[in-house]
Parts: sequence; C-alpha cells; structure tokens
Amino acid sequence: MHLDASPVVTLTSVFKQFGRFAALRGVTAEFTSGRLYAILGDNGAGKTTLLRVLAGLAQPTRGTVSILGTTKLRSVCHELGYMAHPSLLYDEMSGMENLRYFARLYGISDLTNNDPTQKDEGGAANMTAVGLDPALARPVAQYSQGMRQRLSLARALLNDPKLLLLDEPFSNVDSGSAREMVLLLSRLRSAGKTIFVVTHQALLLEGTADEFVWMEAGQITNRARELRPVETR
Amino acid sequence: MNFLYAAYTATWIIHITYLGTLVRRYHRLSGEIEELKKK
Amino acid sequence: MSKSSAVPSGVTGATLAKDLRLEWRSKDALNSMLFFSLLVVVVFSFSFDPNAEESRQIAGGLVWVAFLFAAVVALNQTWARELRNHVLDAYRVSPAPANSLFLAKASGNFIFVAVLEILMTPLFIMFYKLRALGPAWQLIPVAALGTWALVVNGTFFAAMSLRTRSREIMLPLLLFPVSIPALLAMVNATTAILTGELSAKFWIVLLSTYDVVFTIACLLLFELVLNAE
Amino acid sequence: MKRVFPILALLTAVLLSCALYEALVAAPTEQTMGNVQRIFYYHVPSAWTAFLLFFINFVCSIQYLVRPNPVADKLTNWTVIAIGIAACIAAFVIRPLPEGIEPSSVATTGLAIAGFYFLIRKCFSQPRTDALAVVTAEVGVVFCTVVLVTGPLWARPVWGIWWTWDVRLTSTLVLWLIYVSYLMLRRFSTSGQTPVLAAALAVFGALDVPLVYFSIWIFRTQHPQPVIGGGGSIDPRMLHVLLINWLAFLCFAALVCWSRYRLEILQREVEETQALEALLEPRSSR
Repeated sequence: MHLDASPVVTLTSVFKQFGRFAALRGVTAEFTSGRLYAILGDNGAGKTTLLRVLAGLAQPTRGTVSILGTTKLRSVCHELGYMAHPSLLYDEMSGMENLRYFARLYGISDLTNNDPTQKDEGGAANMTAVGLDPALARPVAQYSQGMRQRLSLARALLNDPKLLLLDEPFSNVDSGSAREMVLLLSRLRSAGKTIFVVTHQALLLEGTADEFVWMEAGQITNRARELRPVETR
Repeated sequence: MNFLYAAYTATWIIHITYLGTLVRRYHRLSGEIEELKKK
Repeated sequence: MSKSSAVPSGVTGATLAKDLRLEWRSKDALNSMLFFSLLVVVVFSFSFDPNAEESRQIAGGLVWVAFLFAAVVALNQTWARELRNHVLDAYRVSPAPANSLFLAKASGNFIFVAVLEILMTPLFIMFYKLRALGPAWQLIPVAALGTWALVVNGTFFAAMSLRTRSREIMLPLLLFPVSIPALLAMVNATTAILTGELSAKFWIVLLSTYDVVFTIACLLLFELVLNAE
Repeated sequence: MKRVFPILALLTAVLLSCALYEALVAAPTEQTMGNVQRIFYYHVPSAWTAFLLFFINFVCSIQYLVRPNPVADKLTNWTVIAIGIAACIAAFVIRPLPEGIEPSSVATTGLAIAGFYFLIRKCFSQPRTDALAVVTAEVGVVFCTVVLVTGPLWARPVWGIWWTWDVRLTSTLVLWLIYVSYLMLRRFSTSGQTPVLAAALAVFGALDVPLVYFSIWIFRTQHPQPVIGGGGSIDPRMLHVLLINWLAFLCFAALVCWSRYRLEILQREVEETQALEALLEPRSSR
C-alpha cells in the first residue's frame, strides 16, 4: 500500500472547447495518489470531458495536464484504466474474447496462459472479480446492460492500472451489484490505486470515497471529504 | 473568333463570381463582428 | 503482474485476427460486397454486348471499377465496426501503436477484397467469355498490387472520413481522385494482358511505386488522423 | 498595409488591361489557328498560377504537419536544403538532360523550391500556414477552373473536339478534383483538428500529382491523340505577351489571395472571440 501523498494528477487551468461550446473552463486541481475521488455534477458540467482529457483521448485547448509526473500522457497510458459511458466492447464477441483481445493491446499475451508462475490474474480473475462467469460464451450483444457495465470495468482493470478513470460505472446496474462494485473499488483503492468515479449516484459512494468533487459549468466548484446532505438531493 | 471572346468572358465571369462570394462572406462576417461588439 | 512501458508486440496480428473473426461471424462486409459487384456485372452486361470481341478491350476497366465500388462498401464497414460502442477509444487509450491498427485494418481489407476477387473472377470469365491472350500469370501480381493500392489509401481515407459529416459519401469523394493513377495502371495492365498486344511490365512498376509511396505516407500520417478528434 | 491595397489593386487593374490589349491587339496572329490562338494568353498564365498556388498549398501543409514536432521539422528542413543542392549539382553533372530542359532551369527550380519553403517558414507562424493553405487551395481551384473552361473553348475550333484525354488536360482535371475534394473535406469535417486532416490530404494529393502525370503520359503514348499546339519554338513577340499576361495574372492572384487571407484571419479571430465569449458568459447549469 502506498502512503505517499504526492500528486498523481495535476491540472493547470485546463480549457477544452468544442467550437463555441466550452466543456472545461479553467480547471486547476491536484489529486493525490491512492484515493478514490467521486466526481459529481449535472449533465453537461464537464465530468466526462475531464475524464477524456485525463485519458489522453481529448487534447485540452489550453492548459497542461500532468499524470504520474509527466505531461506526455502517451508515455503513461499503460498505467491508465478507462471505462467510458459506452461499453467499449465488441458486441459480436464473448466476454473472454473481448478481454483477451484488449489484453493483447497492453502486451499481455495470453490471459489463460499455461505458465504456472504467472497466475491467471488477468481476464478470468477480473471477470470473477466483477461478478461475471468467465465461461460465459454468449456474445456481449446478448448481455444485460448491467453485465456489460461490469465487463467494461473488467476491461479497464486488465492492465492493472495505477490510475482508474470510471465514467458512470453504476448506471443501469442493480443496487446489489452496485454495492459489490463499490466494495471492489474500495479494495482496489486499498491496493494503492487512484480512482476517479464520475457518477450521479453519489450516495453509493458515501463512506467509501475519500473526496467528493463537484463540477458545474466546466469548473470544479467544490471539494469536500463528506457528502453533505444538502448536495445529495 | 467567337470562341476567343467566349473564353475571355468566361475567365472574368469565373473570377468575378469568386470575388462576389468573398464579398458576401465578408459582409456576413462583419455582421457577426457587429453582434459581438454589441455584447 | 509483468507490465512494461515497452510498446506491445503482436498487436497487428491480434487485431487482424479479431477483425477476421468479427467478419466471419457477421459476414456484413463480404455479403454486401459480393452482391454489389454481382449487380455491377449484370448491369454492365446490358450496356454493351458482352459477347463481342471488343468486350475484351473494356473488360479490364469493368472488372476494376466493380471491385473499386465493392471495396468502398467494405472500407466503410471496417471503421463503422470500431465506432459502435466507441471501441476505438479503447484502442486509443492503450499503448498499442496507431500504425499496428492501420496495418491490421489494411491487411484485413486486403483479405476481404482478395476473397471477393477470387469469388468474382470465375463469374466475370463466364459472363464475358474472357480469355487472356497475354501471359495470364501476370494478372496475379497486378491484382495483388492493385488491391493493395486501393485498400491502403481506402483504409486511410475511411479513417479520415470518420471525422466528417455523412462519412459514407465522403470516402469515395476523397479516395477516387487520389486513386486515379492506380486505377489507370490496373486497368491498363489488365487490358494489356487480356489483349496480349502490349507488355504490362511498365504498369506493374508504376503500381509498385504507387504502393510504396502511399504505404509510407499512410504510416507517417495515420497517427495524426486517428487522434484528430 | 491597408492603404497599400487600393494602390496595388489599381496597378493590377492597369496591368491587366495592358495585358488584355497586348493579347488582343498587339500580339501577332498565329498562322494556322488564327485569332483563336489568343486564348493561349489567358489559358497558360492561369494554369501556371494555379500550379504555383497548389505548390504553395503543399508547402504550407507540410509545414503545418511538421513544425510542431522538432525532429521532423529539422529533418524536413535538411531534406529541402538537400533538394536545392541536389538540383544544382544535377544541373551540371547529369548529361545529357532530357530534351528541352536547360541545366539552368533545373538549378533554378531546385533553388526556388528551397527558397519558397524557407520564405513561407519565416513569414508565417505554424497556425497561419493552415490559413494560407486554405487560401491557396481555394484561389488555386478558381484558376484551375479557368484553365479547364478555356481549354475546351480553345480545343473545339482548333481540333474540332471539346475534350481530349491528353496528358496535360487530364492531369489538370485530376488536380482540380483532388483540390475540390480537399475543400469538401474542410467543409464537411466535424473534427476539432480539421487542419491536420486537410493537410494530410493535401500531402496525399501532391504525392499523387507526379504519378498521375507519369501514368497518363505513358497512357497517351500508347493511344494516339491529337497533338497539342505547334510545338517547337515560340515567336518572341508571343512570348513577350504571354509573360506580361502571366505577370498580370500573378499580381491579380496575389491580391485575391491577400484579401482572402485577411478574410480567413478575420474569421478565425471572430471565432476565437466567440469562443472566448462562451467562456466568460456565465453558463446556467441545467
């Protein structure tokens, strides 16, 4: 477990504009390692854009983003896990086929490998961790929305990232599974990972998240340790 | 001979049409600038 | 877990295998391509007398135009598949190099179009009573080089047209002008071989040059295009 | 700068009318083709101007792509210098040169390419090269259209046909198609990085041009076509008129480019201000 409180993510006056629409309007913030951050806010507040900028998918129009001590996000992308609102999965393939392919993109050659020294910690373990059966041969198209969401989380965890960016992981997941996912996240956090969760269901993370971050109109308006009842609705 | 005049006229029609579009774009743009100044 | 910052290897192979598997399951691209080129063959046969000796003169053009249009169908499919569920983002956040994706996609399309050609050629021969008067084996390098020429630029421009409105229409608009020399070379080489009057050697050299130049250009510029959101 | 513009415009107008007079009246009438040959004085200068503009577009596109990356930038600089030097050496080493090519023209072309590259590099910042690329592509397409319209008008009375798939005609048509698709891409792009996409397409187009020319050249030698012009040497008085017309059209093109460039810059400034406006204006969170 890491105890250093050095910043993993540093944002310095980050702007992101799509034509005339400003999605991020001067975000300056520091996030320390080994914590779970819940990012809250209305639709269009810039939460998803913030995650996309952190994941290196969107270039900020202005400002700098530094992750794990570098501004060259491409050089730390193997330390990043990203789960988007769309599933980022191939509908025609089964869960394990999907995971096996994405693992290859990270240079993890075989998830069900025969090498006994390297225990099968990749795909299969990830699938069980999120509550799915690795043997499931159905194509993802026939999964329920909740199962897809969990498989998507398993995909984000494939490369054992230090920094996990999750966009709405609990949407469409029933409350029992959502609580399981929260437990999983808190275990991952204890293992030293830094986790960002964008969510509308803030109450689920009460007691688990280390910090709540409120965003409004492209800016971070408030950060607090506790989820105050006023803000929860 | 007619072809000669046709070619010369066509050349200038093309150029003037293009210049016309430029002028139109400029007018639209100055409209936008006016709007910005009002704010 | 063993994890390194090194660029992962074997991504091209894995991506290609994945694409082939997806195509095998859905057969979207192949079916539509096959049907499309079949239509072209039939429709063209009404526009001139397919039995005439002159048909040999235009058969080369006909064959390649049919394949070009069919290839556009396949090319649009390849990236559409990556846009569903935004899977392309999953590739872009991974350390896998952009060029591996490009090579995998281009070879995948090459395989699809090649399969189409292998299936359609007997039909062309039957319908138009084609018989090569020149050295027939030369058709193989011409077909291979020509297909790669179409596919390499097609894959690139299909990725480019992802970032445009009405991308299905945009692809041919971008692809056809740049493909003209390749098309000219393919058609003329094929005609030269079929009629046996001229040597196709020059056209094969031209096609190879085209392939080399544009493969390099695509590899140099693909990363920029992929990340141009 | 703004006061210079009307003066230059006036000068260009005078030059253009002079050139028109020379072309219609002063130039000798060609023996076989007659007066129709005078289309030549509009057709050829327009073509040269269009090619020059497309060349500038290519240089700008390369610079737009290369300059953010210092390594690639340096590499391209040295390549351009190498092209200049190689052309100078080749002019005096390669013997014999292909027919009709003087050693001095080879050297001048090489040096002009290098000169142009560094001139543009010095005068325009990297984002501005994109603006210049749009401008040259657009004005180039206009001039190319002129070429494609006057060409058939010349061909019809002389050869009796509107169009022939001759190497120069066809290459020009392909060039026109490529740059029209370039402008289409710019218009239809939804990407925030349209300039990158457009620059990539421009590079592809420019790479394509020699291949187009070469392939059609061979294509033509296999298929006999009507022969263009009389060939051989040109009457010095005709050459004089031609050059004056070219000068006039170059000035005209430069002026059009300049106004279009200012329009482009203005438009970008307006867009930036609008974007800034969007930033400042308090957004109601829905």
